[in-house]
Amino acid sequence: MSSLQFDIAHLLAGSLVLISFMELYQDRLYALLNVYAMHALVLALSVAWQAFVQDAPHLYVTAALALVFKAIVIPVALHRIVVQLGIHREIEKVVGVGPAMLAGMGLVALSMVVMLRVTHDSDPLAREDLAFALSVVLLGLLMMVTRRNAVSQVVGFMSLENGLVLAATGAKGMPLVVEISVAFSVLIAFIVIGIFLFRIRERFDSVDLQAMDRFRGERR
Amino acid sequence: MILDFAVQGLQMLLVLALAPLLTGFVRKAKARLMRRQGPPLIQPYRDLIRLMHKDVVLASNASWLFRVIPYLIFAVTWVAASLVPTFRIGLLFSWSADLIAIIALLGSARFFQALAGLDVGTSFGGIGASREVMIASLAEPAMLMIVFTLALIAGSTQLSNIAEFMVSPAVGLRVSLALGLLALILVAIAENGRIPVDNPATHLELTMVHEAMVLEYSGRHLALIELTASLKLILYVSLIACLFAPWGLKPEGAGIADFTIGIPAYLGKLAVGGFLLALFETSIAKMRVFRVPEFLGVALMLGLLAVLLRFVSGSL
Amino acid sequence: MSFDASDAVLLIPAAAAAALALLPGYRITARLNVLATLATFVAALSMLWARPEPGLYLRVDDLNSTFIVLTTFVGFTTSVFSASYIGHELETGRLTPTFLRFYHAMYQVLMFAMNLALLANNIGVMWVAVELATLTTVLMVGIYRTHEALEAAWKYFILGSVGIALALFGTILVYMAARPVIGEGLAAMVWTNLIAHAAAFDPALLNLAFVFLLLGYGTKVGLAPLHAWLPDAHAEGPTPISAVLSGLLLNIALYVLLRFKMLLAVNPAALAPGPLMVTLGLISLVFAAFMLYRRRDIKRMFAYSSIEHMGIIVFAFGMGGPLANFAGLLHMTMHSLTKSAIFFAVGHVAQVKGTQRIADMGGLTETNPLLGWGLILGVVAIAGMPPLGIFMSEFLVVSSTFVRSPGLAIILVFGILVGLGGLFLRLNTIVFGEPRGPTAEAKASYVPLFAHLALVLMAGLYMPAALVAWFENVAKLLG
Amino acid sequence: MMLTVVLWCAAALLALAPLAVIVAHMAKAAPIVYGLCAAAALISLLAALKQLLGAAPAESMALPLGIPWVGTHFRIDALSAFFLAVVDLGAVTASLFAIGYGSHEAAPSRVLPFYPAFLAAMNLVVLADDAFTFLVSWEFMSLTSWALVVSHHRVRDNVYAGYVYIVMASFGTLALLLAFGLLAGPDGLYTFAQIRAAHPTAGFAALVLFLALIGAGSKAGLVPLHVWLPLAHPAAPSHVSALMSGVMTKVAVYGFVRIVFDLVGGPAWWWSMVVLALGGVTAVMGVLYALMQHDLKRLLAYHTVENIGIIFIGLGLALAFKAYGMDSAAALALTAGLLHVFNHSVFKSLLFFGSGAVLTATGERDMEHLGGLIHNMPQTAFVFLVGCVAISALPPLNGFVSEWLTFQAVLLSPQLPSWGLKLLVPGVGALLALSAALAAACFVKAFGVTFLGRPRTLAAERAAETDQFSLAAMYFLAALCLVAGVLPGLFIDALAPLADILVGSRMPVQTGVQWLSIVPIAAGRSSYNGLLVFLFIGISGTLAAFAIHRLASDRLRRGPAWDCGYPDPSPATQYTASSFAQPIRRVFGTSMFRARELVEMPPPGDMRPARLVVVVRDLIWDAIYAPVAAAIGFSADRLNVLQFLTIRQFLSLVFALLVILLLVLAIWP
Repeated sequence: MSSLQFDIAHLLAGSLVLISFMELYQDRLYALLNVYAMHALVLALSVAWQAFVQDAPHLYVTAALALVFKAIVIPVALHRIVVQLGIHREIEKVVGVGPAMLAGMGLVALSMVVMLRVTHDSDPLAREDLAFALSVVLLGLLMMVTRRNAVSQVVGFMSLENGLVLAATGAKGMPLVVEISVAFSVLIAFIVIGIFLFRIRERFDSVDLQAMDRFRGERR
Repeated sequence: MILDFAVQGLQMLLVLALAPLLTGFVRKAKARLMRRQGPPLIQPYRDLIRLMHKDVVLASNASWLFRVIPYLIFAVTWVAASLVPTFRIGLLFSWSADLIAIIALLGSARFFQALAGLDVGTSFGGIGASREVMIASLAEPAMLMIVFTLALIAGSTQLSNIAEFMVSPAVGLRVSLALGLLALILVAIAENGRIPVDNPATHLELTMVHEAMVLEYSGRHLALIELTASLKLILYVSLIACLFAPWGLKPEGAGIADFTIGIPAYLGKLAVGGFLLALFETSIAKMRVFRVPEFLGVALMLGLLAVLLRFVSGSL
Repeated sequence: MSFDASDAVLLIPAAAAAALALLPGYRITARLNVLATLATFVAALSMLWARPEPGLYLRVDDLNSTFIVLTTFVGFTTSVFSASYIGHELETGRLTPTFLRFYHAMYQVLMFAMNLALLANNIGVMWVAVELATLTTVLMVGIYRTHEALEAAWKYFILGSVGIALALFGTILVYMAARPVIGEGLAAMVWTNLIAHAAAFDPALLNLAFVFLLLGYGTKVGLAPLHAWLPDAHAEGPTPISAVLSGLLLNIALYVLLRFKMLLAVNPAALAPGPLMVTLGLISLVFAAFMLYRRRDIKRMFAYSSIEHMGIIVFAFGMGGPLANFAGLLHMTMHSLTKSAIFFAVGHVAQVKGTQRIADMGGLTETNPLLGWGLILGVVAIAGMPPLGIFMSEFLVVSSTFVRSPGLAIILVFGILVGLGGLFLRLNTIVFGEPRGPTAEAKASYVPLFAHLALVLMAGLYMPAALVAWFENVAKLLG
Repeated sequence: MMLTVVLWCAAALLALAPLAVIVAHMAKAAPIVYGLCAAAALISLLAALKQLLGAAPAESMALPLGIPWVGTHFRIDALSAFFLAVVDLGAVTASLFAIGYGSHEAAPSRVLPFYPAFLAAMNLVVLADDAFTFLVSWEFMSLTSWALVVSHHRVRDNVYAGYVYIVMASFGTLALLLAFGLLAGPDGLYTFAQIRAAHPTAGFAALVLFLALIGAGSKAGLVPLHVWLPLAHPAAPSHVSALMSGVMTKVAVYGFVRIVFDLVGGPAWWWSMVVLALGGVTAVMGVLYALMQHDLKRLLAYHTVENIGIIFIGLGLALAFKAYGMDSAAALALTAGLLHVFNHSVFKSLLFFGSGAVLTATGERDMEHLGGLIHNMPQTAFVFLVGCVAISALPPLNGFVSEWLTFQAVLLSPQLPSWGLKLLVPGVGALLALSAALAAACFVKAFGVTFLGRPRTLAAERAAETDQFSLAAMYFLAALCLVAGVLPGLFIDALAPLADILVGSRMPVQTGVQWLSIVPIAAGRSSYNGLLVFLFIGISGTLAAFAIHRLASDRLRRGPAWDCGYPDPSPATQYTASSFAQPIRRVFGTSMFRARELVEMPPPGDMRPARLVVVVRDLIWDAIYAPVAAAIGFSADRLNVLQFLTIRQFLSLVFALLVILLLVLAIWP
């Protein structure tokens, strides 16, 4: 493949990582949702680009899915949930932005190191791509862990899953990618619906605020 | 063979006959040392006979065991005593029980005597029994340690062989022997309930040990118990004599003629032993019951020390 | 592709699921449920004789046929138990007929998913199946709609989803590793090809993949510290589901893990998966053993004991070698049977006493002798006492480990001992002492319970040569 | 041939267990089951004796059970035969006793099924010839006895005792498991034949010794692993207590002997020091514990600990002599130990039966509530007395013989070259002597307080003689005590083949010696003749009685007790068990048990009675077991926090693990 294609794919993947960092940085819910929409958008682009590069038409489906579902439907839905459930607008963090950022840096570095150990005969695009995907996954996980806020945790999970899709599409000729992305979209839908059904205002930790202390596993 | 039987029989009768005499002798000697007239030597015999002819008054709730025990302990002690060489080594049945067994026999006697103390269910019986077993629980190990010492020196636990070895010049003077003798004397005093451990003459309740145990006995039973006590005394004296003063002990196969030396020698030893005992008793005061463990602890330590010496070196 | 046993094992549950979703009335549905599982079991048995050819998607070999027979069997017995259990639930009104219909359908879906995961010859399909199984169990755990149940289901769901994601990433990595060697497309995800060419894969990718798979599927296995969902899911869901979870689902996840372990084992340059598994196994064992002491809920306690035993099994496979692997397989089988048996007993106990709080139970051997002694027998078995099967596997594990690495064996023994202490501590209060709580006779069939225990007992004393040969092959496969 | 017979007996016993489950609720269940048990055990006993006395060659057999590629191996050689005889002797008498005793059982369905299984397990342990079979039977033995211990489960203490027991038992089993793991090697050569063939390195052998000491010792009740024993043995029904104390501990000794003398191979000299020290401490600690007790069955249980100590002293000496190739001396020491195994099994069963009879007659185990039973239960009292004399190692009964032999072995040990042993052995000898003396004291207390004196409670006053079966069993054992005491030569000779196997030498043949006396080493050195001593005592006693009754008086009057002139009608003024032990408690207990006497004297005018409380602490429990329990509880509490984390916190655990693993990969060479 030509270096241009390579660079563009690279650029998109890299910007995905960047946006993950931006998510990590946000401390307002709406802003976070918007950033996430952007995240999904970039993902859609990169998937589309992969589809074009690998001329694998079925990947366009995934791209479309990412665009429509993740970039539009989910953010809007979450937006409304936030409004309807009257969730606090700001995000409660466990660790401050600074440390979170540093940790994020560390994770990216880690994923790079881990991936660069891969022998060079496997094609470089895949390798770099995979490195970015890994960092996106880790950043998403980091976000889930460092945010108390239910919605932001969902966002974290979704960007994690974006990382997966990135990796999947990056893996040339990988079967079932579309099915998997669909499956994940369903999963996310479940989570969002769950949040709405169980009226989880603030946290994943519990089904509702009163329940939180009383019903976490065994009574103390 | 016949002779051996005769000798064994003679030995049995001898100790039985001499036992009260020794007791009487010690009493007399004590009295004299205290500037008292004292009872005649044969007083113990008189007492025994008088007691024998009295009725037995049995506590209402005394059990069959209570009535059997006097005979039992008498028999056991007598057997033990008759196995200790007095005037002649190599008694016919000496091999039927070695020194350890003799000690154990005395142990059985004590076991039953203590039971007798508990049978009627009076508080004094209890006091006596519990103190007796406490003393015994220390005296017996000490005694066994002494036995070990001798056995290791003589290379045998057989009383005759030990005595034989003691007669022989091979003995020499040994530290372990000295320690053993000392320990043996302490144990003997405790075992026979003499001052300072116990006072055979006392009837002051709280100081009694042996007397408290036999408090409920009367008549022939009491006589037997008294006799047993005397037998035990003579046993220990002759034990010490044959182990540490074996002179005049005739070897196996000696004829009648030799007894003219053996028996007087034995009587002499008894006299000396009795006198020393009396002397010791008059010159010391009885100690509190809970000093006794220390007294016997000393004996045990001495015995153990002697054994250790024997273990680490053949010559000590 | 011609229809054969392996298809049957999949189609019967699928069809049954559809049917059960439609049919009303719990008596019929329960019976149908039993019938379907029985049919599945028979089909699975038939596979032992007529083994289907491996295809692109499905395959049957020694390893998974062991598991399939076990799974379908326990699935069958559990459905029998569930029939009587559910009846009681309906009477007490904890479940409505609608939910019941849903329950039975889900039960079959679960069976389908597990069989699929076992039969799959394609790591993608394998992944999908495991996740399907997870999601179904999530739904069933929440079926009582109590706060605790929803809480447990939710926890299970979230942790599960993360596990799903990690496992998928691992799968992708495996594909990436395979692609340069095997070439693009479906072929690079077919298990048989993978194992054939694994030696040539890029070790670094394989290592990375294994890390993600270990975490992803390890969450399902319930290895500490990934176990969090397990105790609550067991405690709050319907007992038949607890039995299936402990007895089967954990095994399925472990099976998948083993498949990937084999991949790494083939590749000389890749890092040995053994130490990782041994470490996680020991952590889970000791951790769970200590957790047993403070349990107040009977089902949660046995859930922790499942974690403990998963620890032992993973440890055994981590140690490797013919003896340890054999022991691992044996332990896995015995644990499924015993643990599901225990949950059968526990289910009846909870129904008799009307609670799951251990403090409210007592003198069970007095009030319900059969149930009480059944429970004791189960606990004795799970505590690894002869003459029951688990003793044999623990004997093999410990004795084979001690010479190779004494330190590990000491930890293992320590964990086992601590766990035993915890189990008996609680058992005493349940079965002995003055009777406490209601003493109604449980209207239930003890057949599944004692059938399982009988099997475990038999395995402890005598193992059929065929089974042994089979296990030994598998042990060799696992290397 | 014999092997098949005994195996069939064991199988019959096993088959009896499920049968018992079915018949348990029938009226005549107990006699039937126990009768069948007795029959099976008797056959097995006879077979074992034939094997042992006939000096038949070892037989072995393999069944396709257990670990598939190993199979289940059984073998009967002299060692197994001897212990099998011990086991089945106990089994026969216990079953016989139980035919009567068992009819008083409140919940037979909790005893009957496990009893035969327990017997079968003990039989199989001594027959097993491969590690797996051995351990299965071993742990099965623990399991069944556990079920019997908790049979009276409504008593909280019993359940607690069962808990401590099952944990300690599993601890021991796991230790043995590790030991066999070492012996079998990495490729799992589990049969004893293979183990014998493979000679472990010195380090491994030493490790095996320690593991065997832990494993077998914890079952036998070696201090400090004895804690479960005085809890569990008394909790079980008395015939089971008898089996556990008299027989199961011996099975443990068998395990130790089999591993250390047979399987491991040549011992190192210092092994004996460990064993001797443990044995000596155990002997004295056991009897001191016993002296502090006033629960009859617990007292007996602690005496089991003591006797185990004595046995291990014998075994330790045997190890020492074996290590230095002094085979004949080793044979003597070993024979002494094994003879004590037999003797103890006999009189300990007898004593537990007696306590069982007392228990059924009065419903009391606490000696403080007994007394005066000799009047209502003369026969039980008599046999119990025989047992007491025997266990106190007093001539002419059997307990004395084995201790006498042990002393003889001790007296041989100066020839040992090692200085460590030269210093240790005398001390151990002193401990042995001390324990013997204290045992006598303790049984004066046990018998005196229980059977003599005046009844302390109504229950004791109303007691009635026990049933015929129980008496038959007890009389039989009492007779055995006497026979083994007066004719020890026969038993010593029976043990010769064992010595041959284990130390490659045997004691001189005793049956030929004149007057049936025993001569362990040489006539000149030491000899003992129980028969003559017995006869002498009998003759002179009757002689004296006869003479006195003839020549003096045989008149007898009954009167109230004199008691120095102020007898007290209240039986409460008698010496109780604790007051009897008070002097010894003051001598030994103050340091050993921190024994303290708290006197609570109310002020004048206060109507409350004054109270004296004796506080006795078990330092071993405080020093070892309490801390362990506390540590486990502490860590359980700490870890329990993990049950209550939030989902996010759990996720962070997962995340942390992931990062750690990735780091590992990153720095992987």
